[in-house]
Amino acid sequence: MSGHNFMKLSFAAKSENESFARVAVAAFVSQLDPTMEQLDEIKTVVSEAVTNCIIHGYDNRPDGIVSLEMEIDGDTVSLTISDQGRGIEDLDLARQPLFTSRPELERSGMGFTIMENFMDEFEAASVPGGGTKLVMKKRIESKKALFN
Amino acid sequence: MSGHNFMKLSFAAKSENESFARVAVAAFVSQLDPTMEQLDEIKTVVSEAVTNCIIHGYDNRPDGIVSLEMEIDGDTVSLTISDQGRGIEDLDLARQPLFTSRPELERSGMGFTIMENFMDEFEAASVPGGGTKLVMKKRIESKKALFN
Amino acid sequence: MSLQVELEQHRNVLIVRLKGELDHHTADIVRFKMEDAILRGRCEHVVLSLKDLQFMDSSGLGVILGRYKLVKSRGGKMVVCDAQASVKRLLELSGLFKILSLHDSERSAIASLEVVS
Amino acid sequence: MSLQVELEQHRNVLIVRLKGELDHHTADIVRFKMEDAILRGRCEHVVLSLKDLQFMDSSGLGVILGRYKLVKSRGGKMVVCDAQASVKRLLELSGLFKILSLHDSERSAIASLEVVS
Ligand SMILES: Nc1ncnc2c1ncn2[C@@H]1O[C@H](COP(=O)(O)OP(=O)(O)O)[C@@H](O)[C@H]1O
Ligand SMILES: Nc1ncnc2c1ncn2[C@@H]1O[C@H](COP(=O)(O)OP(=O)(O)O)[C@@H](O)[C@H]1O
Repeated sequence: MSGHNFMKLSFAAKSENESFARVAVAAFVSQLDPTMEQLDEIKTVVSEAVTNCIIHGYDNRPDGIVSLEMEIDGDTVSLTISDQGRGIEDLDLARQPLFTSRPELERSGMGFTIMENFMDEFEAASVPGGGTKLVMKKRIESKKALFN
Repeated sequence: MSGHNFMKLSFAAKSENESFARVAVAAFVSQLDPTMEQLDEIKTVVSEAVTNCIIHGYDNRPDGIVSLEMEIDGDTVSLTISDQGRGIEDLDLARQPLFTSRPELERSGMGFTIMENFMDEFEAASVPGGGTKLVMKKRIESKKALFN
Repeated sequence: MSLQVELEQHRNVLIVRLKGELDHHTADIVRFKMEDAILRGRCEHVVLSLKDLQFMDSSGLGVILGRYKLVKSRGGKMVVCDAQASVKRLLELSGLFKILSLHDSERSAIASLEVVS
Repeated sequence: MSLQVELEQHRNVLIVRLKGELDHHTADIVRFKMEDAILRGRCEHVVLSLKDLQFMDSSGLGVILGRYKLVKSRGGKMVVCDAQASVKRLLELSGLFKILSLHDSERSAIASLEVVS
């Protein structure tokens, strides 16, 4: 029934919007009838990526804008989350488990590890001073997808 | 705590996205801690406006794009919903209770009446062949707003 | 599916229970299921039971009005029961209660129809 | 508030019940309330009771780790109990169970601490 669908969302870089982004993404992906586990994974990934834009990209400046795009193609969800903030100098270092540039904020350094674990495909691109963009995909094996 | 916040959302003109739009708007406005009644009213308004974009604006063509913007300013929510579809020739006629151009689709002609009733401010602008844009406001009298 | 339609025949009355959200997207299934039951069944009257209807917009009004006309054209009556606050407000605002009476429960809705017939 | 922190003192054990969603936005309140209770109270150990924690991301891991270090620096222990599937998966993935043991219930979590002290 779904076949193809998309949505684009952008919002102020405020921590209140972390839960908003999770709810919006969960509502959109629910069209594919995912399992609870898959839904939890996607919500967690969104939370990690959006939080990173807010904390690391914009240093909590609420005039920053977080962008989120979602596409459904058959049984696959693509998720793109980006900011136009400070960017990342060394992506390989940033992606290492437990690496964080902000230990004083009690960051655990597990954000990237969690995102890579919970999604099937994961790509990160960043321009220091220009911003960061994550593109991720996940296949949803739902009852609906089986019948389509 | 909120003070000012905004989000922009756009999505394919598919009927599946009507409930998605309601959930997204409800999640965003819940920051203001609205009453159940106010939340229901806003969800209904969003449903009316988005459905109109899909049915009337785009004649159910799923390549159409529905745009939704929301802004929170103190205790007031602004909601802008627009399409770039067929537009409306006679806005005064369209806004009349029970008027519908699509009785064969069992439209009730009550969409505009409901939106005007449930919001505090309502403005419609339309360009035949260019699209339709609704700008609406509602004051949320929440416990939170009282303390801010 | 975000809307479920439960049908139950009670003598010459069709009870239609709507659960979930009734909007433009889900209106078709209500139209189809009610039309089918009214045309094929032996029911004269319809009770729309809305206790578990969490959301409804004007697309719902349209589909209810359409079925109302069908039932009426066959000489039957249609009544509503158990509507939640938000649904009730919408039915009131649209003037639907001028043609559909509202009852507290399925029992009293059915009773009102049995007096009629 | 989308996160609630419930605190209960049980002899030398502080029970912290988290309800709702623990993310970057709600981490501050957890940090503040736990810090306050640990520093002012007479508790040695902490039980993190997560039965009603519906969501947690890596910001939650950070705030838990921070409190773990504080408790440990004061000679106490911290254990977790009753975590839901998704929260458990995150704690597993991050290796937190190497330093925090997981228990089925508050009762067994407390029992494990009483043996220790
Ligand atoms: N959107 C972003 N903008 C700038 N830097 C980022 C962004 N996302 C991640 N980073 C950098 O990558 C590091 C690792 O990220 P992550 O694994 O999510 O851990 P954490 O958020 O706990 O620090 C961060 O500490 C930060 O330096
Ligand atoms: N976004 C739109 N694009 C084009 N026409 C519209 C749009 N919204 C409303 N209209 C016109 O205004 C009329 C009245 O709208 P409304 O009160 O919502 O009733 P209904 O949707 O039931 O027809 C519609 O029948 C249609 O002709």
